Order: sequence, then structure tokens, then C-alpha cells
Amino acid sequence: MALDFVSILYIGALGLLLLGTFGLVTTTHLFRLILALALAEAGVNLLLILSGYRGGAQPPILGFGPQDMPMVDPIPQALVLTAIVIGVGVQALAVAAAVRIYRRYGTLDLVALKAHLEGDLARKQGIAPPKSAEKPAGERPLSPVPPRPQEP
Amino acid sequence: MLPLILPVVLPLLAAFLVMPLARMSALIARALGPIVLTTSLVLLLPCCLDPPAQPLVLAIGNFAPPLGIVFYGDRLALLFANAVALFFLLFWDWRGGNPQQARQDALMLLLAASATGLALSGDLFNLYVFYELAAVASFGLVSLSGTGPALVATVRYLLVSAFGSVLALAGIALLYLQTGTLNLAQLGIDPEPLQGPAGLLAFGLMVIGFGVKAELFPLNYWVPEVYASAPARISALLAGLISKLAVLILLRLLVLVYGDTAAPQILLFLGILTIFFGEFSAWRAQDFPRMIAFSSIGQLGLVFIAFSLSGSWGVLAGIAVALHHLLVKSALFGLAHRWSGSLQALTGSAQRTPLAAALFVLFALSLIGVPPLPGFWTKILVLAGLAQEGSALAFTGLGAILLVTAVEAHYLFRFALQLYEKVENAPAGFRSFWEFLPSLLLGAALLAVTLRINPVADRLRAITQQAADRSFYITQVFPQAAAHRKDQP
Amino acid sequence: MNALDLLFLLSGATLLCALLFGRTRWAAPLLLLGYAAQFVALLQTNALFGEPISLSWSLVVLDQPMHWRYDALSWFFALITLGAGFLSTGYGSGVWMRDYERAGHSAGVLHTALAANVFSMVLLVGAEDFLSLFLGWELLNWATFFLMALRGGIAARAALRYLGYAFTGGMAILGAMALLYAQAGSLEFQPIRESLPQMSDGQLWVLLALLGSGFGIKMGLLPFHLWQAPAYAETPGPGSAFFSAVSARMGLYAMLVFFVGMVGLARLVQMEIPYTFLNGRDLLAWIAVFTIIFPTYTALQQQDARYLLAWHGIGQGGYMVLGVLVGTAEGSAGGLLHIFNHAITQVALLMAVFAVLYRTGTTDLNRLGGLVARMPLTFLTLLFGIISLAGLPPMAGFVSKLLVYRALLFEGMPLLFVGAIIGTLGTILSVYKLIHNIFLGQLRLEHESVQEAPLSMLIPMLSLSLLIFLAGYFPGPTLSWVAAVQAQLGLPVVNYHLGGVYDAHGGFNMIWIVSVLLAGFGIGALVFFGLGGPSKRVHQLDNYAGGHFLYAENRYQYSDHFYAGLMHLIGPWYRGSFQWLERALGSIVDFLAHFTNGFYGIAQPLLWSLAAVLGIAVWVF
Amino acid sequence: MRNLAAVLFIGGLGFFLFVLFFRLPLGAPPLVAGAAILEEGGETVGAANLVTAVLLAYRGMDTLGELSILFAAATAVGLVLGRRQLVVSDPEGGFILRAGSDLLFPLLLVVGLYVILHGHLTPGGGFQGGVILAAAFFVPVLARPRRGLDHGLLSFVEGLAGAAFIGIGLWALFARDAFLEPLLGKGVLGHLFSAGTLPLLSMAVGLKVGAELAGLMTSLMEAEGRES
Repeated sequence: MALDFVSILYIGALGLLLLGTFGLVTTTHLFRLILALALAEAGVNLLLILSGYRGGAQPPILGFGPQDMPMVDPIPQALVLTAIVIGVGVQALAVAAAVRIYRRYGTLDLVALKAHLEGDLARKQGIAPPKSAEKPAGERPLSPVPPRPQEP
Repeated sequence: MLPLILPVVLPLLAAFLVMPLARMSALIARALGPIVLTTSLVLLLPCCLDPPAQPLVLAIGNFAPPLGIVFYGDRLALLFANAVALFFLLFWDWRGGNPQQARQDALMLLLAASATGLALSGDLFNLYVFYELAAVASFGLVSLSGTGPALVATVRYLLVSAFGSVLALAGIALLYLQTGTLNLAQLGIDPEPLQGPAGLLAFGLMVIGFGVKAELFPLNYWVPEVYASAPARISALLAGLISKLAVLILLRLLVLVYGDTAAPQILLFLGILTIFFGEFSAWRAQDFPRMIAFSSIGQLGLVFIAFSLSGSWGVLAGIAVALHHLLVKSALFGLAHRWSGSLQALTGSAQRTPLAAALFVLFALSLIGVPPLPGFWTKILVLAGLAQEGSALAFTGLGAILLVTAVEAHYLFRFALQLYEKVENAPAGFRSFWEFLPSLLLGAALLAVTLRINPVADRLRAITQQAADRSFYITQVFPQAAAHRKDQP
Repeated sequence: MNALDLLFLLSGATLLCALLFGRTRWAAPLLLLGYAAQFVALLQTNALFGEPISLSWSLVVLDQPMHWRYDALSWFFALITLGAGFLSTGYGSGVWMRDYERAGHSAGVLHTALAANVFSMVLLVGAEDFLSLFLGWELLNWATFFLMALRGGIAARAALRYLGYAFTGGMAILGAMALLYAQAGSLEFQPIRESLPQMSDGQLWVLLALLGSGFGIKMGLLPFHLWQAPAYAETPGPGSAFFSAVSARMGLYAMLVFFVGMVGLARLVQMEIPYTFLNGRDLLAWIAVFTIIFPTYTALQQQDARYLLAWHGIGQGGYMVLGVLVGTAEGSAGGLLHIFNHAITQVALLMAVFAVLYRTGTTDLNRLGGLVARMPLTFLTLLFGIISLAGLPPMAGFVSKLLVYRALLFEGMPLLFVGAIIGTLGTILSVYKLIHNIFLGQLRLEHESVQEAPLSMLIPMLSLSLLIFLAGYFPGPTLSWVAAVQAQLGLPVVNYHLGGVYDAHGGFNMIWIVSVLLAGFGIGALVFFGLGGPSKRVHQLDNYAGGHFLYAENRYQYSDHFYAGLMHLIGPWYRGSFQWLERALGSIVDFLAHFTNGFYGIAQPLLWSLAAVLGIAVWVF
Repeated sequence: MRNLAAVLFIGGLGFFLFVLFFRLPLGAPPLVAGAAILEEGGETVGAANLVTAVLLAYRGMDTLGELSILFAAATAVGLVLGRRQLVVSDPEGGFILRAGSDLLFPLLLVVGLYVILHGHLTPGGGFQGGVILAAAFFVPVLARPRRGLDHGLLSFVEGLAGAAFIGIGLWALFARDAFLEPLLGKGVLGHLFSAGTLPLLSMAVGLKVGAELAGLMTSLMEAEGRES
């Protein structure tokens, strides 16, 4: 199969998506995660816009090119615009939260943050922090035979 | 047609205006949300109580589908839209007092608008947009307290949600690439090309994407920590309402396109894992919010299992389970507002607040499915459906449901007994009756449904009849397409 | 409105009365009246000898009809239920309740819980389809849980354990219902009865396992017996007596309905277990025999009178199942009759023990003794009770056990017979320990001024004692009920007369047996009182040994470590094996919970999501 | 271990995706909705730029949702970052930066407005122009960090712009019984005053996006400051 232009674009889009996903699943650093997310989003946006591409067509603007030439599908372009803006909003929010988290805990490593999270939550709820040598939640599943009543 | 569009648009308008208004008059800004939601309720309630025989179909901007976006209000959609208005009013922050009240109200309104949109929209990408709006608004709301845990939980939630939406978007792109349309009804007209591997992969990607909010198994790790750190009202809405609306998208896809494929099996498999992980994790939960959060995961697993059943039986069972869970879990989170601490610290709470403890027992009984409460009927629908499926996976699901229900009963009543223990210094619990009024109302609703189970069941059947009928949906949106199809069998 | 409607209505009204007026002074008379009225309504139904009677209204939920219908079997169980409810309420109505309330408990809640139990049982035994059966079953489970958990503390823990078992059992039943629905397309008994013959052995085995364990849990059949004794023993007096009489028997009721009435013993016999000589019936019979033996010998070890009796309650259930499974006219009559006989026996015994508890404040067998002179009527009740429990003439228990033994022998089941006899031996040994440690032997100093039980408790106790004796002397009336039940279930009907039964081997006549026995007693009494030397009445604490006065503080009476030799011999055989099983199950659940919780502790679990995506991709290809 | 698993998973997924995608009609997609829009878009809506026509007319609801998402993000960022007084510690920019920003501001403003207003004719539109507008306002802030932007004004603008978008939609709802149906006549294709209400919607979108992005960026920049 000869690699035509569209195929190369598709390979690039999927590659971006996979690269971003790889970053998302491997790194634990919050900021890198956000970057990986941006990468994956770029890939998927490219994929979306390619889904409306027709070989050799012109942009969907009337009166822009020759009348009889086919035009590409305008819908994915509109969709991509929407998707990009959504991505921007989510990323801005993520960065803002990351800033606050860095202020609060001084780290952006998810492993450390998860430990902080569990510890703080446990403190807030008034329970033993996790991974300490504490007793299990509640009782044993089926409590052992009740002890005999003591003398009154 | 007003009931279809205004409940989506008015909250958005109000959300845009809350902050500018708050600079002029705090009172007006505060009143705006309830007024808008009440208006939506007033608009929607007649459609829900006395539903029109034909679904309401609205082409936005008068652009005939599939060119424009279409809103599709059958009984199911109207019911959920109604529930959105109702539950947002129930769990509205009436007390207020947050320094950022206007922002909070704006986010709540955005969430309400997106939830209504999720219920009504009949366009895949539009659903995705509303889904993302719900996600972003909920990120803001769950980090409302601004504490460290809330922020970390939010970011973890945000990451998985964003990852999910990337996948969902990829799924939508894949779908569009094959069909060139985003209209659900049009996708359903000729589903065969989509039932191949590429179409199914698109569905799988969307399951993962929309499964984040629906608390599907490998994507639900955010649930316990977010519900433990977010305000209980928000948790109630997310766990009760938004999760069901995410499932609704998948339901539409299942009914219209993927009913006869391997897709239900995938849902069944993931549902079994979800119910298993949720309920067993709840066993070890040490605080009330996380216990019910895990239980909510388990219940959503049940919803997925129910929807995976074939035919209208599955739709009926799924809707019943989803509505029951909507009622019960929202109410339980309503109690978590005050019972936010560890289970141990709540020992003896029944002494001061017997009504709240009694409500907990009622909800727990319904949750595990004790007759004659509605939970039992929903559960037996699912179980009988699974037994009728007869496949090995279905029997696995049957066994898993029974097993985890036993586990669930044990941990819920371990806690219930703790509530009723006699202790010296009983925890104060609720300051006033008003604090658990939403739960009380929902409990009353549960009892009312128990008594009027047959009319409710009939209503559900009518809803199912519309929702489970593929050609009905298509005919409503494309009257000409159906005629066209009849011509060439 | 027919008599059955009236019965249900009255039962509901009694529950409502308990709920509304439970804490008032006239609660007890009102409730007694309520139970009595239900009893009259039950008699009015005439379901035993007449035609089965259906409730005139039925429910249809989700297209599933729910009806209730009383036949002879329902009548029989409802009779026991109402009798137990009436007597327990009477027992707990007077001074007992006053003290109970003084201890900070609520009379209203107790009354309500008891009435709820009665109501749910009345509902359950009338079930005519699986839906109403399950409804009654779950209501009963929760009412039972409610009554058990009332006292808090140990009782609540035992109740939670009960809940763990009972709800799991309920889920097994629910699973079986789903399977039945898929097979028969309905949950009503009639279509299921028709579709059962078409089912394969495999399907039936699954149903047997699910329903057998579901119903067996309530019965306390092995290996699900561990919950019962602590839970029943820790329940407040009237509740404990009520439970022991009838609560566990509801499991038997359901088993009779399904395994005997629907599947049929003949089908069970056909279900061979591969590579063994056993079939389905044998399996159940052996479970029943082990249920007799293990709990009985566990009872032998108990130091608390309530626990001892509660363990026996489990063991006696085995005789009933065993008798019914033999399937002959005599055997099933014995099993069914034992339900009634055991109920009256166990209620009388527990009432006596709770009377002792009421007067002395303890049921610890090592802290009692010599109460025979202080509480002679209670002693009499206990004596009657243990004779009946051990299955000795002339009391009621003898008749039913004799029927079971004869059936086992004549049907050629010697091993099962030996098992049953071993169980009876254990019973005799342990009831001797019971009566000895409470009433005989050395009187404790602190019990010197103990009084006879109050009248409100004595009346039910004594009337039950009389009933035990009469049911042993003239088993005809009870046998007539049993015969009706047998006819209803499709079992061969026993050929009875006033004093016993006729069968191919001649039968027996209790009037003769008891009369001879009584004559023997009379002669003994004549010898004792007529020929004996002069006697002198001394105080119970006025004791000498070897010329030395024995001070009451000194323990010179052997009471602890009863049967040490036997215990030494059999102890290692069964010590804690089932508890080990239970704990293992608990640990498995705990481990799984730990495992699943691990997922929620991962810092960055997006890899799992990716794995899910990949899994789906693999699936769809 | 984790990376290895990730590589394997990604590899597997990539394999499946490539195999799947290259079975599909790449470069020749089935135009169903798209073809119809290409066919009649110019006449029905009157916008030469069909992407804008899709964005603001055919899929106006998506755009409204997207505006709401951006608004939600901005609001949530405001909530997350809080309203504490932060002292921006960044130094004032140098002369080149300041002069450059002063020069750029009017240029960007004009370009932004041009792009917004010609959205229905040429590539561009509310979003693109809005981003340029945001840049126009943000560049001076970069040069003079202490000056900042008035968040109150920004929220006012974004609120009103959003309300205007919905207001135009509601106007159509009451005038024509269809939310967001273009009004005001289609005009001549290719002229500035054409495509009915689309330029107005474009304007609202542009203002809203501009205000929101500017607000977002300044909020994030201020978050860098020390707490006073």
C-alpha cells in the first residue's frame, strides 16, 4: 500500500493520540500529565478534522475557489473548533488547580499527592490514616461467636 | 416546543447573568437560580405528568435533521429533564453564605443546563458538548471547599475525565468517518456498517469516555475521594443524576445502533467488574461518604448490567434500576451532608436524630432490595432478565449480583446497628429538620412508590415502550426516512 | 370477606396495635386478645380438614400475581405460630415486662417486633407463589433481625451475624427464583410444578443447592447452623421462646413446600450423585443426621442454659427433616409431628430457664443449683420439657421420635438410625446436665431467698407442661393434623388412632405405654412412701459430710466439666471446624475487599483505563 | 514495569487502531449531513464561510455549549484560585516590551475585530477573533504586570456577551418559534452585511471568548504572585 498524503496525516494523528496516551499513563507528574493531555487532544482533533477531508477538495467557503470543485465537509471543522475550545477550558482549569496544589503541598507528583490526599481525608473524617497498622474497617465480616455474658 | 429548549437555555442565560447581577444586588442574583429552575420545572412538569402521545421533536433553528441539531423529548428524556430541575431545586444551596456564592450558583446553573441537555439532545456531538460542560462545571463544584484534598481529588477526576473525553471524541470521529452524520436517529437508520469492528470500537471508546461520569469500573477511581471531599449536595447530584444521564447516552446508542452486537456483552462484563469492585470496596470503607460512594459505584454496575439485557426487558430493568438509584443515592448523600465523619464517630446517632437514622434504614433496605420496597422489584427485574439471557456471562452476573448484595446488606446494617447503639454522648447530628428535608422528601417519595407500585410500573412500561423502540425513534425524527425504508424492504 | 381475609386483617391489626399502643399499660391484654382472635379466625378457615381457602384479594405487581392460600400445611404452621405468639406474649406481659422496662428497654418495641414476626409468618405460610413466599420470607428475616437486635451489645452482634447468613440465604432464594422464572415463565407454584419434571438433573441440582441452602440457613442445617444458637439465646425472653418454637421451622415449611410438595421425594431419589451410592434424598438425609449430631454435642459443652437449649433447637430440626425425607407414612408423620411437639417442648423449656434468669439473674450453669425447693413448679416444667426433648416416654417428644426411628428401621436405613440414636444420647446427657445444674445439687447461698416464678410466667409454663404430657399420652389429635398435612403434601397418610398408629408392623399405642409407665411410677411411689423409713425435713443448706458441717461457701457439688471424659474423647473431632469455615469465608470477603480497595489507592490508574480500551478493542475484533 | 506495560498496551492499541482506520474510506468520507450543508448552506444561511454557518447556525447549540464550557472553566478557575489579594511580583517589562505592547495593542484590537466581523465571509470568526482580542488585552498586562485587568469588567462583558448570544436565540424563538434561527434577512452572499444575525452572534462569541481568555490568563498569572 502506497502511503498517500491522507494516510500520512492519519498516521500522524493516531501517533499524536497514542503518544499523548503513553504520556498520560506513564508519568505521574501533574504538569507533564497536562501536557500529555494536550498532545492527545491535538491528535484526536486532527483525527476529527481528517474525518471530513476529501482528497483534492477546497475549503468550504463559497466564492473562494472554482465553483465546481468539491469542498471538504464543513461539519468536522466546526466540531474541531468546539473541541479545541473545550480542551482549552479543561487545561486552563487543570493548570489553575495545579498551581493551587503546588502552593498547598509543594509537589506535583501524583504519588505524593495521593498520599497527601488520603492522609488529609482521613484526618478530616476522623479515621485512621491508610497504610498504618490499624484495624480493618468495621468488624470482621462475620463476628466471632459472641462471648458469654459476664456476671451482672 | 418551549419545554424542550427553555430548560436548557434559561439556566445558561441565568448563569451568564448571575455574576454581573451579583455586583448590583446579591438578593436578585441569589433568587435567579431558583426562579429559573422553577420555571423549567413548571414547563416540564405537565409534559411529564401527562405526556404527549408523540415525543416532542425540535430541530434547533429550524434546520431539518441531520443538518442541524435535534432535541428529542420522549417520555424518558422528559422524565429525566424533569428530574434535573427537581433535584437541582432539592439540592440547591439555599443557605448560601459562600464568599464566592455567585460563581457557585453560576456553576450550579451550568450543571443543570448541561444535565437537561444531556437528557434531551439527539445529536451525538451535542451530547458530547453537554457532557463536557457537565464535567467542567462539576470540576468547579467539587473543588468548592478549596481545601487541599478537594483540589487533588478534583485534579485526579479531571485527568481521568479529560482522558475519557479524548477517547470519546476519538470514538465520535471514528463514527463520523464511517457515517458522515452525528444525528442519533440517522445513525440508527442503517446501523449495519457500524456493527463491524470499527463501529464497535467507536462504541467502546465512547463507553470508556462517558463511563467516567457513569462510574464505570476502571474509570471510577475518582469517585470515593471526590465524594468524600466535595460538598454532599454536589455529590448527591453527581452520583444520583449526572451519572444516570451519562448512562442515558449509552442507552440511546445501544437501542439505536448496537443492540444486536457484542456491545451489550461488553457492558455486562464491565458492569460485573464495577459492581464487584464497588461493593467489596465499600465493605472496608471507614467513613460515611465513602461508604455510600462505593455503594453508588456498585449500584451503577447494576445499572450497566441491566441495560446490557437484550430487548425492551433490559431497557425497562435499566430505567427502573437507574431511577431507583437516583432516588435512593441522592437521599443518602443528602444525609451525608451532616454525617460526614467516620462511621465510628456516628455511633449512637439515632438517639438525637431518630428520623434521619430511620431514613437511612429505609434507604438501605430499598438499596439491597427487600420486598416490598421498590428496590426489590428493580432487582428482580434484572435477575430474571439475566436468567433469561442464559449465557455464561449472564449467569456470572447473576451470581455476582447476589453475592455482592449479601455483602452490601452486611455493611449497611453493620452501620445501621451502630447508629442505634446506645452511647453516653450521642453525636449531635443534624442541627435542624431542614438539613435533611431533601432526604425526607425522597424517603416519602420512595414510600409512595412502594404503595403505588403498579401505576408506577405502568408508567415505566410506557416510557420503555417508547425508549426501546428503535424504529419509533427514527420515525419521529425522520418521518420521510421511515416511509422511504418501507418502500424498499 | 372470608375467614382468611379476617385472619390477615387481624394479624395486621395486632401489629398496628403493638405499634400504636405497645408502650401503654393495656398493651399486653390487647395483644393477647389480638392473637386469640387470630387463632379463632384460623380455626374458622377450616383449612386443615376442609378445602384450602384462598385470600379473596390478590395483588398483581409487574404482571406477577401474588396470592395467598391456606391449606393444611399452612394451617399447621400458623397454629404453632399463633400459639407461640400468644403464650410468649402472655409470658412476657406481667412482671417480666415491668422489669424489662425498668432495665431501660422499650416494651412497645418488643411487642411490635413480636407482632411483626407473627404477621410475617402468617403471611409466609399462606404463600401461593414464589413472589409472596419471598415477600413473607424477607419480612420474616427482617422482623427476626429486629427482634434479635433489640437488646444491643452481644445480641446486636449475634443479630448481625444472623443477618449475614439470612440475607445470603435470601439471595440464594432470589437467584433460584430468577432461574425458575426463566424456566417456567412464571413464579406461581402451579406452572413451576408443571415445568419441574421437564428440568434436567443439573438444573434441579442447582435449584436444590440454592433453595436448600437458602431455606436451610433459616433451619440452621449444617453447615449454616452457627448463627442460630447465639442469636436465639441472646434475644429477650419471650422472643427467644417464640423463635425457638417456630422461627427456624419456617425454613422447614419452605422446604416441605418445594422439595416435598413440588419436586417430590421420588424425583430426589432419582437424582444420583455421580461416583457415589448417594442420591439427592440421601444427601439431605445425611445433612439432617449431622445436623442432629453436631449441634447436640455442641450443646453438651455449653455453660449457659439458654445457649444449651438453643443448640438443641438446631439439632432437633434434624429429626424433622430426617423424618420427612424417609417419606413413608410413619416417618413423615414423625417428622411433621415433631415440629409441633418440639415447639411446645422448647417453649416450655426456655420459659422455665428464663424464669430462673428472672429470679436469679443468671443462666450460667456453674452459678446455679439446688433450686428445686425454691421453684418447684418451674422445676416440674423443666422436667417435663427435658423428658420430652430427650424423646423419652411418656412425653410428647417420644411419640414423634419413635415414629422416626421406626420408619428408619423399617425402611432399611440403619446407619441413619444409628446417627439419630447417637444424637438422642447426646440430648439425654446434656439435658441431665441442664436440670442437674439448675435445680438439683447444692443451693447457692445467694439464691437462698429465691421465690417461685411469678404467676404470669407460671401459667403458660404449666399449661404447656400439661400439653406436653397430654400430647404424649393421647397423640391422636395431633396425629390427625399431621395426617391432613401429609395428604396435602401428597405423602402417604399415616393410619392413626387416639393413642398412636397402626402400621404393617403393628404400630403402637401410647395410652398403653404411658399407662403402664404410670402404673410403674405408682408402684414405686407406694414402695417409697409406704415402705420407707421415717424421714425428716431439713433445710437445704443443712448439709454434713463425714460428720462435718458443710458451709454453703464451699463448693462440694460437682457441676463444672460435666462429661470430661466424653469431651476429651470427642472434642478434637469437631472442635471449631465450622467456625473455622465461617472465619475463612469472612477472611475471603475481607481479602477481596482489600484487593478491590487497592485499586482506589493507586496514585495514577490511567493505565487501567488504557487496558480497558485495549480489552474492548481485542473483544470487538 | 509500568512503562513496559504501557508500551505494550499502546502498541496493541496502536496496532488495532491502524488496522481499523486503514480499512475505512480515508480521504473519501461519506458526506451525509455535510453534503447537504454544502448544497444548501449558502442559500439557507447566507454565509459564505460554511464553517461559520455550521458553527453559528446549524450547530449553534454546540457553540452555545462551548461558550458555556469556557465560561464554566473561567468561573471554576476563579473559584479554584480564590479571591485572595495577590501581589504580583513580576518586574515591569523593559522598554522594548512596553513599547512593543503599546504598538501591538491597537493592531491586535483591529485585527481581532476584523476577524470577528468577517467570520461569515472568510476563514475566522468569533473564536479566532476572540482569541486575538484576548491577546490584545493580555500583551499589555505582560508588559506591565502590576496593572492587571479589571476582573469585574471582564465578567461583566462575558456575562453580557453570553446573554446577548442567548438573547438573539430567544428573539428567534419568539419571532419564528425556533431557537437560534437566523433572522434579519440573508443579504447578498459575500457582503459584510449578510447572513442575518450571524455577525451579531459572531460578535457576542468574540467578545465573550476574548473576555474569558483574557480573564483566564490574567488569573493564572496573578496566581504566580505571592500571597500578601
